[in-house]
Amino acid sequence: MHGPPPLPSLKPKDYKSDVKPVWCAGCGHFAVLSAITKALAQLALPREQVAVVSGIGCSSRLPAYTHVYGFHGIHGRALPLASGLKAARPELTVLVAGGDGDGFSIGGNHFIHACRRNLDLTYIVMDNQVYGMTKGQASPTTPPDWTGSRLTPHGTGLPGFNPAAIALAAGAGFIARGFSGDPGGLTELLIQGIEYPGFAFIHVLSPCITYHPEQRAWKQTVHEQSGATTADPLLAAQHLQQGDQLATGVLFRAPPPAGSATPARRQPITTDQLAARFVVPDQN
Amino acid sequence: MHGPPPLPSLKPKDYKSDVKPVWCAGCGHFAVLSAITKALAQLALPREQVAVVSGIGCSSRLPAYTHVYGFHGIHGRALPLASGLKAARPELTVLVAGGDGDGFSIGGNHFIHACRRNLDLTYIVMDNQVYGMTKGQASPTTPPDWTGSRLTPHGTGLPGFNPAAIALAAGAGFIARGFSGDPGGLTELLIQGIEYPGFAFIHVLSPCITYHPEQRAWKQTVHEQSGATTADPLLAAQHLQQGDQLATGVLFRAPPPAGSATPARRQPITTDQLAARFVVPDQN
Amino acid sequence: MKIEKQPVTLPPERSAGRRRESPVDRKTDLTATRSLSVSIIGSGGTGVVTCGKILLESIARMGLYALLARSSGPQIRGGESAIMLRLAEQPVENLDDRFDLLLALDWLHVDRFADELPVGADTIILHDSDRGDIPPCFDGATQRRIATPLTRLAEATENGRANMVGLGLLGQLLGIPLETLCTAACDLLKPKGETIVGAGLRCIEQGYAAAPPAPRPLPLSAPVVPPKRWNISGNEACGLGALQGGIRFVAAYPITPASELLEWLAPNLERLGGELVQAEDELASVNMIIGASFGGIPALTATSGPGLSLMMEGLGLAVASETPIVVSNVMRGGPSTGIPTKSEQSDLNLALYGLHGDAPHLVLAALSIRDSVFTTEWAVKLAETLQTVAIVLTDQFLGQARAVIDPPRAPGLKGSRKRAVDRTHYQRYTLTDDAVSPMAIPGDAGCMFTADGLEHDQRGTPSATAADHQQQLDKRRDKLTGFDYGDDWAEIGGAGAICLITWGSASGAVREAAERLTRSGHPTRSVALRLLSPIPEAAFRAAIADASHLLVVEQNHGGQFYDHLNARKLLPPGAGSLARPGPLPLRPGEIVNRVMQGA
Amino acid sequence: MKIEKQPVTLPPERSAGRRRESPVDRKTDLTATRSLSVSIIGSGGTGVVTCGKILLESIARMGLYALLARSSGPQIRGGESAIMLRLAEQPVENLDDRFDLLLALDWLHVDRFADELPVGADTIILHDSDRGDIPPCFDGATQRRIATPLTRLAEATENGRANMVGLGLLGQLLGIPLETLCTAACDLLKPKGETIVGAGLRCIEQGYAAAPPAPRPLPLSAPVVPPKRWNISGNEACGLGALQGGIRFVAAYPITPASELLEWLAPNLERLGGELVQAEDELASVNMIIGASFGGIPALTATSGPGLSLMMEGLGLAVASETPIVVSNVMRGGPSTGIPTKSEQSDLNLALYGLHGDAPHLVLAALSIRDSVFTTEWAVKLAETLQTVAIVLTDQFLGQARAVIDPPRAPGLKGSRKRAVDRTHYQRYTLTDDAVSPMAIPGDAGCMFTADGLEHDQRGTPSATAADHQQQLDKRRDKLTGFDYGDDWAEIGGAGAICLITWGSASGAVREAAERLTRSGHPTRSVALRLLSPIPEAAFRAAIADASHLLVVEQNHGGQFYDHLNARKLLPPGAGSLARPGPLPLRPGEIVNRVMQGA
Ligand SMILES: Cc1ncc(C[n+]2csc(CCOP(=O)(O)OP(=O)(O)O)c2C)c(N)n1
Ligand SMILES: Cc1ncc(C[n+]2csc(CCOP(=O)(O)OP(=O)(O)O)c2C)c(N)n1
Ligand code: SF4
Ligand code: SF4
Ligand SMILES: [Mg+2]
Ligand SMILES: [Mg+2]
Repeated sequence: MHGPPPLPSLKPKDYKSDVKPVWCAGCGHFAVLSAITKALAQLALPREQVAVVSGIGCSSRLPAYTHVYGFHGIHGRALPLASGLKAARPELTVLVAGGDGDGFSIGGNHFIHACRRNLDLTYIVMDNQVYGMTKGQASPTTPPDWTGSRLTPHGTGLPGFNPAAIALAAGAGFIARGFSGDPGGLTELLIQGIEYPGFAFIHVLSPCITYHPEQRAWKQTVHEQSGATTADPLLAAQHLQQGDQLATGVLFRAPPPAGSATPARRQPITTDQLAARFVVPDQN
Repeated sequence: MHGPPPLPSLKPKDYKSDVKPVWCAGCGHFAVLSAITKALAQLALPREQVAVVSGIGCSSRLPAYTHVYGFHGIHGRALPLASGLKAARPELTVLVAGGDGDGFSIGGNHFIHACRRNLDLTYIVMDNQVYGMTKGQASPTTPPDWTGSRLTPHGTGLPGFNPAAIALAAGAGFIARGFSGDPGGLTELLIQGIEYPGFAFIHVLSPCITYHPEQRAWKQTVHEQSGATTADPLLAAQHLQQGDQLATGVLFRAPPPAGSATPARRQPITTDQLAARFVVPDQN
Repeated sequence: MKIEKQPVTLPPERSAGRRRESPVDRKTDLTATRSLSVSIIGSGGTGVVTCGKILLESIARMGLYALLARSSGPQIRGGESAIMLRLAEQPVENLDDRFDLLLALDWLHVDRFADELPVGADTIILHDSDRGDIPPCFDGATQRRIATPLTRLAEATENGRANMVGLGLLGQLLGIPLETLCTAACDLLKPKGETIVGAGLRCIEQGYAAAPPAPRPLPLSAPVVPPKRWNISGNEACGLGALQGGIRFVAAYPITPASELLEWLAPNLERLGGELVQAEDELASVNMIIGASFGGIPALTATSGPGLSLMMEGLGLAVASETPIVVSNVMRGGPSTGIPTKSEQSDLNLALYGLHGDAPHLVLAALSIRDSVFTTEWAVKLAETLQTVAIVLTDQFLGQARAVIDPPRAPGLKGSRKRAVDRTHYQRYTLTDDAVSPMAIPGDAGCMFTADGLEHDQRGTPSATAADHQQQLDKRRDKLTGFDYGDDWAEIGGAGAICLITWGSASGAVREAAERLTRSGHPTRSVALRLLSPIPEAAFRAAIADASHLLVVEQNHGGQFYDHLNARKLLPPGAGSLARPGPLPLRPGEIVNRVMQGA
Repeated sequence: MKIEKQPVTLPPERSAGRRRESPVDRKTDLTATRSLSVSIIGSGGTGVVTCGKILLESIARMGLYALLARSSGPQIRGGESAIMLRLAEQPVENLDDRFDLLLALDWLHVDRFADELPVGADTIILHDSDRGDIPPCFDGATQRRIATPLTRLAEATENGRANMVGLGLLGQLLGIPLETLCTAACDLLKPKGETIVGAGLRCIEQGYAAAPPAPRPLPLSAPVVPPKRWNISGNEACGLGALQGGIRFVAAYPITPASELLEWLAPNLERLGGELVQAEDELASVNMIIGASFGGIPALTATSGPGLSLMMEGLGLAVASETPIVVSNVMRGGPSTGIPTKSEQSDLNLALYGLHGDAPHLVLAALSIRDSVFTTEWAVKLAETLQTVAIVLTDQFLGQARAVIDPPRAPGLKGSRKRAVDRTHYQRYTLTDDAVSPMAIPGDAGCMFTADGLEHDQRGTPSATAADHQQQLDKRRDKLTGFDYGDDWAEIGGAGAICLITWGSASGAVREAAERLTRSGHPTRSVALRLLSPIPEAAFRAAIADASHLLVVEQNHGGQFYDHLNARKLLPPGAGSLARPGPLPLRPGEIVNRVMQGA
């Protein structure tokens, strides 16, 4: 079902649409968009064989800014929509993009189930620890003492989620962290995630300069992880549980799920044959 | 707001109602019901100060069989309903009861967020690795090769969830595992969970003898955890990630959340004072 | 074995006592479809359902038609249960007012079924004399009783069971040839192993021999060469219709009473090269099918009230993004968790109006088990043709009952998606004559677009202008209201100044009521709607034209369909409403009764 | 400072050209409420909204009334925006047909607002001559323009800003005393620090001085001793009403345009001893408030269309378990994600009919910003009294606009829960005369019960019998339909054979249209419903009695309210529907126009 061979010279900009982003100038999501188009160009993927699916949020506006197939779905439901697409059309390259609110708050259930279901999707969460689109409320990854929202005037008082640790516990096989301030590194991670034949979770630190201007300091604090990528879930569990959540790189990479584990399909049938099963047998 | 002092001689049966369970004879949930009533009796909790909240499923039928306040809610939403009750009425003892489908499938998002929110609830999941109520489909904890449901005729092919590991990654402070075949041990765990001043997750292996008759073998395979309870999340992460999920006991117990972390309340106000704020000042 | 048409002899208490003025008092009008209603009850493990299935299959093989409905107690498994069987010479898909024959394998918790099992003075009650006497709740029907020691008779056979003895006895009374009964039993018991089959057959024979010569119900006669017929459940019928319509992807979350539909679909989809995904919840399942359909694969989910509630936001996305999907909603008693194992037609409001914003979509209802094939197939083809959401309503009664039916018919509509061909200036939501825009799917080079739930312009780019909003709202409405649905929007029967209007599974009882009224001198027509939204208004008006008495019949508390017809200004002022909630099925007699009271 | 009532001098182009036969052509009927409509537009960072707020507060302090609405571009932050201000001598809460005055701080992306800013030939256009000329989209209104070098004037002051210069200029043209303008500016700019305040005041003064003598709009006169008035937004008004009604627990998930309501509630709830919990999603928030209410604490959530869709299953649980809760739904453009930042009245269907099963509940709509206090408070009290769900509909327009209003009135209803007293044979769902059962809450000794969404008997024990189902369905309906809602179900104005029926935020435009029609010789009454379900049918019929022309006015595409009234059989056959989707607000002129066309 593959389309015509890719044009030899598809550039990153060929994966960009002419729709102007609604993002604030300086928003981290711009760099993520660029990294995605770069990764697609480097992988030389035919545009019509790629789909980007998202939910709702500033970050989730991304699909319309790409020039591949896109679906800007509803808040928190990007993963199931993408899962249905991928299950029905396994030959497509399906990316899923969204924010920390979309993915970890309202979409939390689909997140853990997508990790377990392990379809070959690349899930890119642009984490800015805030609901940008609705003008700055706390998200599940917001630090406990952030008092920037009138909804939680004393801060949430709750430790932020550790999405990488949750992904691991839920069964994800590929877990990476990138930073929109390091678009080159991010592009590299995206390429690895897209190439990983299973569910790849890419946690991207992507500052909201409007509601979290202090995230500009990530430029200084974000750092590469110290060790090499591990394939050992016990080791990863320990690392992720204690990590400062500012370490970038591929944090965990399990051996890809055992090939087409799908059991031998039963003998094919037609709908006419199905219908015939209901016919009352002749008694004579 | 506490009611009258408890009658000195409240017995476990005083916490049971006269409604006859719909459960199949031999269902593991009977023993969980008994353990709950025993724990309440041992803690000498006044019945009107206790509420049991549930979702939908065989296990979720439990509230009506107790003689405390109960709410048999909707599928997957027991935790938020209980959270609202507890937040509004902190002096009540609130138990939440349900199944693996209710809690880890449709209710998965509330599960991880309740772990993080850390209200003083005791969440008892009767895990039988199946949807009993809807006649036997795979749940998130069903082993990958179980072919007992026509919905997944070749088995799910997916590793089952590890609820204790997910709870830890999501921030739960008290994680225990019990077995309905050991009602004494379970009662003990329930007492500890109820006394823990924060979110206590009690994962109960409770066989469905109708759709998983092989779970009768749990009698032989369930065992006490080898080491002592740890308070170290790194150690716990490792243990839980590798554990066989048949080890019982308190698997993790963090120091209780820092007291009433609620910041000093702002000066009280009346609704009249609130209304007065909108009055246009006199210009003269 | 050949069945000869036998002459009909009426038992005296049937032909006597006919009163023209009150047709409701007659259980079955003998000038019309002749039928017999039989129930078997028993506590958990007595094998009531097995008996029912063997009976149904035997009757089918005799060349007759039948309906088999079931009911069970609140227990998860092994609780008491009842089967309700109606057999007839003509197709029949609704229950009658009363039962002619009741076989009780025992009486445990029988009071739980008392209101589901109306009996009359002439009902023959068969029971196991080893299991106690007829309880007070069946006091009305004690003249014609047959007490037989079923248990003791069964004990004569090793592995023998009382239900099989009862089955033999029933079979004899109903005039089912022993051989037919035995072949059917053989086929259905086969999976249980040879020992069980052997014991079963011996017990059936014993029961057959033990049947007393009287009282016995009137025999039905089967045609010499029976036409081709099917034995199918409503859920299976929906599933088959879906697959015939082209569905190749299903995502769903189990829920009573839709689970059986899913369980039928899963293995069959796989053999058709499709797939069923068990989702983590209904929010996931509806979004999964939107994704699959965006990928070009016709997709469906099945659920019931609580699940449908959770899908509404997803349905809105499908409407706004014009992604075709089908939802099969098998209704149960509501509101909230309600009565999950019993039937009601009370999700109509939600299906019609439960989306936020102005979100036109299709709502259909299957009129019978047989019609579940047609309606579901039609719904899939309409959804694909119109790039919209189609909700198909069935219910627990239709879904879980089985019937022997004439082979279902197929919709004429081809029903494929209008695909994108222009690859130069592709605009996903371009305006067209029929307001349906060509749809590209991933893989189509040059047509990349982003589907969106935000309001958009023709290209698909988000837009908040009044002009784009109005244009796209108009488009999404017009493509549905401008489509020619032909004659399939309803089944219209009879003629007369009395007009009974109904929808979905109430149609069987309504049609029978109309026939009874007509035969008793009150010519009555029935209009049973399959397409509930949008209703083709001119056709509807034509169908009810000149009626002097109109009554809208449905099985819910609020009169939801009546309100809907009024909302659309389709009813004259005097039209009445007969809305009665579940869980008891609507029976023809109560409809006749209501008409006669109102007339 | 005292404001003397000033004599009115009409500009010539206003009193001329009145044509009796077409009242729509007159922008404002001068015999009635005198008002002025002003808009300020500018790209991100120009300070449009600050100007609007200062103007509003100044006008309030003058003793006048005003409405301030806002609109902004698609950008998340810093995009272009517009404020729309209408000031009047009498309370006014809707926009007029056209603007009298438009101040453009610049013209960037102004085309995005063109359809929201209807101007006429007599509209005075003020603009910054340093920022380009009037663009083509305002071609219709170029006779009366005032070009002033706002930017250059601002540059004269350190930290000076063009918007403050424009504000001064506008203030002068509108007849706002300089001192009033400056005090208001002072109060509103205070949080930004002294430097900004100082610079602002100087710029205002400069603008005030720079205003040309003509053209200028008609001045409004304020009373010598103005009555007590409030300056409040619709979302704040809802919040205040909720708290006055007794709400002490809120759980919610942020969504535009309801977030501001939540952000107002959170700190204020805390100071009242209550709490707001930010939930993980809407499924959680609705279930959280059910839990809190079960605990005896009146509880509310606020959301908008997509969130309301997700809450329907939870609402059904509250209906079935008879747990009082309130949902404040601030509507936005639909379907699906739709137009999140703009207004529409299109969630009515969902609010009325979006529950599975037969699930009667209350649906109310606030008629204005002022009425948001009353309606929300009443909704809370009704929900508590009737132990049911109340959905209160407002919309983006009402919620995010501010107005200067008369102090809101309070409902007469006490509105507390009927609590359990019998502690011996407590039955949670016992039948009573008013069909409301005494409710125990945890802590009440001896009254332990289990609330349930399963159908149940009076005690609360799950039951699947037809009798219990019918009884509890009747009860849940009767407690709502049997209640005496008094006169508060609607606001009825005027008298006449023409009758305009409406609901929610369309009420302002409808009332003004009715007044204009009446004054132009077509006596018109208006009936604006606050209680949309159940509608007190006798009262409604009385309100529309003898009307010869009926028109139902609402801001959506499908005519959802019109359908609802027809569903309830409340409209005579000839009643018309004026349903027009958002995002543009309904304006009095288009309603008048429609009536005159139809008349
Ligand atoms: C069902 C539903 N609930 C709430 C919203 C409102 N909403 C839109 S975006 C958003 C949060 C976005 O935050 P995030 O996903 O972190 O993205 P960001 O804007 O920060 O990139 C919310 C709550 C919605 N659109 N739908
Ligand atoms: C929204 C919704 N979806 C689906 C269902 C159907 N349903 C009822 S119980 C259940 C699963 C129960 O499984 P579990 O929670 O494991 O409990 P068990 O019966 O095994 O004790 C499901 C899917 C429902 N009631 N509501
Ligand atoms: S609000 Fe924050 S996340 Fe949204 S576009 Fe602006 S900077 Fe980016
Ligand atoms: S089906 Fe399973 S879980 Fe349900 S009551 Fe029976 S044994 Fe228990
Ligand atoms: Mg974010
Ligand atoms: Mg289970």
